[in-house]
Amino acid sequence: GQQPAADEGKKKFAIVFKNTGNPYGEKEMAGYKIAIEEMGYEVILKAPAQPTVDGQIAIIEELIAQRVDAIAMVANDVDALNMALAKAMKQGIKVLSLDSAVSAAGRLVHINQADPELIGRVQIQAIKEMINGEGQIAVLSATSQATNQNAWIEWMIEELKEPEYSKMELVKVAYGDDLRDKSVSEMEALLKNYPNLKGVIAPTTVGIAAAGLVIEEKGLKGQVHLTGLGLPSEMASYIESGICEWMYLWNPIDVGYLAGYAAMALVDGSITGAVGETFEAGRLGKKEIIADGNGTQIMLGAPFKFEASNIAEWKTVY
Amino acid sequence: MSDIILELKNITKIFPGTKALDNVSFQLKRGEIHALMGENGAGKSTFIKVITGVHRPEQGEMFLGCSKVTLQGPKDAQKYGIAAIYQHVTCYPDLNVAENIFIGHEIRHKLGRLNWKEMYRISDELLQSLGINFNSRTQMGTLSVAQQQIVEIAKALSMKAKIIIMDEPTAALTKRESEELYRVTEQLRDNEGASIIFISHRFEDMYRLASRVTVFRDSQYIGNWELDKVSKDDLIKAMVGREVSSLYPKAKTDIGESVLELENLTRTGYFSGISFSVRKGEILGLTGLVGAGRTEVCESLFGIHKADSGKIIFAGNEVTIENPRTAMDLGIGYLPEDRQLQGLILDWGIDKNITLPNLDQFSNGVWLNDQKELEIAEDMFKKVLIKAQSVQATASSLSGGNQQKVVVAKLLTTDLKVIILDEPTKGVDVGAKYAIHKIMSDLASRGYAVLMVSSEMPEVLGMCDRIIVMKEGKISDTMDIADATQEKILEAAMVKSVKDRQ
Amino acid sequence: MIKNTNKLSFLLKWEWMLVALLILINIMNASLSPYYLEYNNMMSAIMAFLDRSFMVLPMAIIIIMGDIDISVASTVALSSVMMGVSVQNGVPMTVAILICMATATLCGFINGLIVTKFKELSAAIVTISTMILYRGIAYIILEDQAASGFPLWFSILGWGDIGTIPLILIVFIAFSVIFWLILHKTTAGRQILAIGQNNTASIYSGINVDKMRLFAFTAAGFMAGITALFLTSKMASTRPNIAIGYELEVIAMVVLGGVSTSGGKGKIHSVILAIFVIGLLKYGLGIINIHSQIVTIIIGLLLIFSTLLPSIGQRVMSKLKIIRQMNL
Amino acid sequence: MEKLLKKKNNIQLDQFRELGLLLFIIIISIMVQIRNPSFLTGENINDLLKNTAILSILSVGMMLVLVTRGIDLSIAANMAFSGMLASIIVRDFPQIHPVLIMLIGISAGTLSGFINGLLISKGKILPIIATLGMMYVLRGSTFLISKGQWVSAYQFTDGFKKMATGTNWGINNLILIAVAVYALAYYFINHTRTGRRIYATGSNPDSAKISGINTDRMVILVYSIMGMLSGLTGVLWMARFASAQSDSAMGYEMNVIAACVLGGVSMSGGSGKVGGILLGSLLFGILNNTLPLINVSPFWQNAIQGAVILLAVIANVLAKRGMTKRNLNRRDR
Ligand SMILES: Nc1ncnc2c1ncn2[C@@H]1O[C@H](COP(=O)(O)OP(=O)(O)OP(=O)(O)O)[C@@H](O)[C@H]1O
Ligand SMILES: Nc1ncnc2c1ncn2[C@@H]1O[C@H](COP(=O)(O)OP(=O)(O)OP(=O)(O)O)[C@@H](O)[C@H]1O
Ligand SMILES: [Mg+2]
Ligand SMILES: [Mg+2]
Repeated sequence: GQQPAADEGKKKFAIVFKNTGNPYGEKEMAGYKIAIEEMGYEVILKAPAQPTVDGQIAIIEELIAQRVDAIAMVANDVDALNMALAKAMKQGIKVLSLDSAVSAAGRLVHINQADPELIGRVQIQAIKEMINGEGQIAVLSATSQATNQNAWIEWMIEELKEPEYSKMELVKVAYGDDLRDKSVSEMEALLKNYPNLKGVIAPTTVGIAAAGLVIEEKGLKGQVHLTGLGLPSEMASYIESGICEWMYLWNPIDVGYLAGYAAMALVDGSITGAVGETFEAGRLGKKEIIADGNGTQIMLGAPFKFEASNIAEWKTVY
Repeated sequence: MSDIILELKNITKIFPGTKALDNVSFQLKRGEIHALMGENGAGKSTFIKVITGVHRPEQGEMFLGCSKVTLQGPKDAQKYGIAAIYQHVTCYPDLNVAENIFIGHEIRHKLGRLNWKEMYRISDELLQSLGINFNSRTQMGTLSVAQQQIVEIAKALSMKAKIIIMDEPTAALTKRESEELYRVTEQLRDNEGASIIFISHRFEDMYRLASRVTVFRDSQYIGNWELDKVSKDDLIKAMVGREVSSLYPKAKTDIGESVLELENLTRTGYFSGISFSVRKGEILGLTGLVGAGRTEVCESLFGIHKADSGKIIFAGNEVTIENPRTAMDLGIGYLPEDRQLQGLILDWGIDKNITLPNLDQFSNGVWLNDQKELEIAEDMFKKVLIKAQSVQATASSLSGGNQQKVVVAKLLTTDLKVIILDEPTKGVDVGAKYAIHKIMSDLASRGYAVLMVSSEMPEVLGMCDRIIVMKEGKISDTMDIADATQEKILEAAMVKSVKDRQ
Repeated sequence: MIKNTNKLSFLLKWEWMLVALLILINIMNASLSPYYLEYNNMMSAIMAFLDRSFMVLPMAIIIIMGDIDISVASTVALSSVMMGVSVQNGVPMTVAILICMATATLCGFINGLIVTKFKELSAAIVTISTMILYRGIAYIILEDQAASGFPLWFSILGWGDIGTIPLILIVFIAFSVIFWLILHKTTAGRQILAIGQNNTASIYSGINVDKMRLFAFTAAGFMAGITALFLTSKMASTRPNIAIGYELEVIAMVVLGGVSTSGGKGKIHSVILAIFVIGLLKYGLGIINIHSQIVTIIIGLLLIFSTLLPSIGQRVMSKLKIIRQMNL
Repeated sequence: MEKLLKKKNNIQLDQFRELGLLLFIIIISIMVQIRNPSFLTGENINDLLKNTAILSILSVGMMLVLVTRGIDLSIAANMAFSGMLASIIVRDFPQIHPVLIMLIGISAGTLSGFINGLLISKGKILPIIATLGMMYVLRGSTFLISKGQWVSAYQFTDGFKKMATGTNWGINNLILIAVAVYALAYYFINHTRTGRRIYATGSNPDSAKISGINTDRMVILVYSIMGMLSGLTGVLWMARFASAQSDSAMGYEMNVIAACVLGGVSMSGGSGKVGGILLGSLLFGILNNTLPLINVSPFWQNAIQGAVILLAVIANVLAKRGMTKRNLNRRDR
């Protein structure tokens, strides 16, 4: 087909999130958009209606057809997108992942919101402080195959091996599948099965909100402690009421923003995704590419701690 | 006050492709039982549905008493006191008998709550007055067709209608039940002052009940007569348009060796200890009261439901009949009782219906051959004298009798030795009845063994060589046609059950 | 002859509606996006929606027979997982493919067996249960793991071409022809239609209804296996949650293809047209970057209006017919 | 004598399904109780009923839909839509009384159901297509009205949340609402003219028309009721979980249909009982509640659920067959 001349020059940057209707994703895409538009390029924001791999593959095909310059993926599966992304890269499209990674073969570089080791360890440290280093704890996760969560839980288990946690016991990892109803009944079952449960870590926003809801409903505030990862807006009421003293999360806008600058750097050739390269990431300053297994990644920074004192200013942001 | 309670003038009703009623007029007098007759497809049922507001005619007027009325739907007709028992039972199989009777005109307490107690009471009363002894809480779907028909009658009675229309109510009934129905119908006329339109293909019904008769032919009005002033032959001529010599054209045949033999066939709860044999060239009648288990025996022979014990011997060998396919491959064909549910695919054309049981005949085992199929179908279409627009007209657009002929035609495409016919002329007009009887007789003379289930006494006596009477799942009598009389058959069919009731 | 007395009624036929719709969609897409009509793009679009379309063919047969199979997507998951686990444990790829197909066929066979042995149960409840069960077994096998490690040649299924035509398209055409012939040209097809129209009458006409139903459900299993092969190849890995929600998409395509869900009516070529209508519409809206939720709404409206129009048209037609007869 | 017997058997056969289910539920309960004594505690039963309330309310509507030979695939989408609408209003106008907001949600749900009914009765579209189409439309619209955002716990008013989480006479509101819905449904189905006519419509639509029943109106009514209950449960869902997402209750329609069929509602129309679906939903609820409770691996839960449903329906058929056989033997002649 004939292409309008104006289109030729204007570079197109796409971001693909897991699914629509997820405020966290909306913020990540918003951050990406800010970065791209700061430099005056065109941005395409996409997400399948359902969080499925084949939905994302179809979108990648559509983006290849439009000859975009870069695709930033928030993947629904580590491996399953590789073939589609390889096809994109073969056509000269720069591919990177952010937040939820694709495996090294399917990307040039990954934007890591925070170090999984750090995220895992910090949550155990938090719960230890809340329950005074003694008692049973449990984890309420998302689906049993969520890559991020599973990586973090592995690091939690690693951290628990340290001698200072000898009086703490991880009794169960439950899966609420990021469904409201299931998360609530899983949480209820935890409390019934382990009447002496002292703390719950929920490294997912639906899970942590459901856990907060159950603790509030059953009047267990102060007896069962709660921490984890969650959106400030979802958790504001539980942090304000003290059910969850504090929790962690990074700023999804920043994750998207950093991905935007990384994508532009890849497209203009100032980086190739190799270890040691550096680039300017707008208001985030200078960033460096570091190793990540057999791939490379860019770290955003440490997770942010949300507590009663700062939640009010963040709950309206994301 | 006028003598005429219902009058229809110049009614025309058109279905896409068919003119079902063409400028038809009709008068019903107060307090009379008026028979409506005509061949299958003459438009009788359509006419009834115009009166009850189910169909709206394209042309014509309707008068109730002296006032002109226009019906917007069945509801209106009910309001004017018109009730109907339709030809094809219109019941709710999932609801119980009382609900079936009262749906549409439920009895309610003051605040709108349903008055179940009253409804059950009245239902039980109605059923009792019809000589039926099942409970009004019985689920409709578990009743036999005939029993359902009786519930339909109870339903019409419950409406306390001034005009009651019965479209072939006796088609599924035996002599005894028909008698009950006559009694009730007369009671309605005499005690309730109702006027009744009665459709039937049976002359006995009409002579027994009606005082006047109207005849339709080919969607048109032919005429009406006082019954005592018209002979049966003239009536037949009016209906068919030509003379029909005899309704039972049974030819004498040489009866050969036995083809199908049953020994002690039993299906627990349905029938037990059934032994008989059907011979080459013979028409064997199987009769009895409704629910005697005749259909069940036939279905076991055809592999629909396997019998629990006993033997089936076919052409000298003991056989197990797994399913209808094995039966047909052996050479046993069955014309089922309920043509709409069991016999036809209503949405399909006549041609495809006819060829369905024997697709292999016009295919090389796998691939269909449309041309050959059409030929076979055309052939059969002519053979059994189906009246329709074309061989491709859908079965649903045919009248009852013509539908039945299609089902008969289906049987004839297969290469058979034994033909089982379950109520083959139920609801079939004189012309078609004659045609079906003729086919039966021909088959017998060509050496087929025919087993006919029928509830119609004259038919059994007129067509069969031997008669078996069943009563409550057992054979109560077997007689040769020479010894058979109506009285003997009735006695064999009923006596014990009468004793039981005392 | 009632048939074809009116030229308009011929145009009102479902397949022509779909053809018109398809042309309309192509014109719209081509005018909205300069990339749409490019051969390569068109082919990759077709590759993207054909994988699940294999299941549409047997589903059409099953729905025509008056049944339904809700478990097909779970069958895909279970057979794909079985294949993945086999490969991971060192089974040669060719054997793993056989395992995949055998598993899928077995799943379908079990459905068919239950449905025919327990006629009191509707196919819906049986396959809802096996939908949960089959995917459940897939979860038991793989838990939270993904199975990968497929050899490189296996990816040809999902991504390869023969000449310039995608392999998947060729396979799909082959299966379409087979199913079309079965339904429209063989005695078995006639029997399938008869069963859908009137099960009881079919039994009385000597059709072995049980055998046909068993066959149809088994075929659905088999075709789910084919889908599993292509889908797994496309992703080069598998998880228990693969193909989630496909059953509704498949059913949507069948009904848009004019197959009556009350049974007895349907045409394979209409169903194939429907696959392309939905697939190309989605793709076209995708490359002009319409939000995927709006695409969802459009598909919903398409489903509703494309069925509403003919139903209104039919009523108008029969009115017209009566008026013409009046004037005769 | 024989007739008397027959009558008794009929009643037994009719109620057999419910008895079978009840037995099944009791057996499962005993087994679970042995494994984990905290199952039959007041608190757990309360939780169980609370979590089953929404499913059981929806089953009532779905039963009526199935009775008229229909199906409604749009209910979960309708819940999300109505619930999201209500949540957005709470967020933006917290001063509005919660009950009024609930009414708005119910109205939105009813309207969607009404459209379904209209498409199916007047438009002559098959229920499965009409509601599948509506499902897509409603899911998309939910996203549009929410602009992809969630409504979070802090944005809900306490009054709104109390509708689902509060208690009256010591019993949770959800349970009370479910009880009320069931009482109304029982009365409606068995003691009103319209209720019976719905069954007649499903049992034989052609006859119903001939009997003067306005079948179109029945169909519209049934889908509107379904929509109304979806609206109600949609609002309750958001209030219960204190969060509104556009993908809430995704796929929930399958659970509801499964619960109905488990409860003996025939997919081919005409039959279905309030008692049956109550037990059907309860069995579903018990499975969801007990599997985590007896520490079954999450990876096994799906398979167990599927197997239990399959076994339950098959066992029911087998038992029913045995019963029929016994009856036949008894009336052998
Ligand atoms: N719904 C319909 N659509 C199209 N044609 C119809 C319809 N109902 C009846 N017809 C046609 O109208 C004509 C009259 O049929 P009708 O059922 O009134 O006959 P009938 O006199 O009652 O016959 P029978 O004695 O067999 O019951 C027939 O040709 C029939 O095919
Ligand atoms: N669906 C059913 N459920 C229970 N019993 C039935 C059912 N159908 C028939 N029966 C019983 O089985 C017995 C035999 O019925 P069948 O229909 O074979 O009798 P028939 O002599 O052919 O009568 P008909 O003239 O009504 O066909 C009767 O006692 C009847 O009440
Ligand atoms: Mg008639
Ligand atoms: Mg009979």
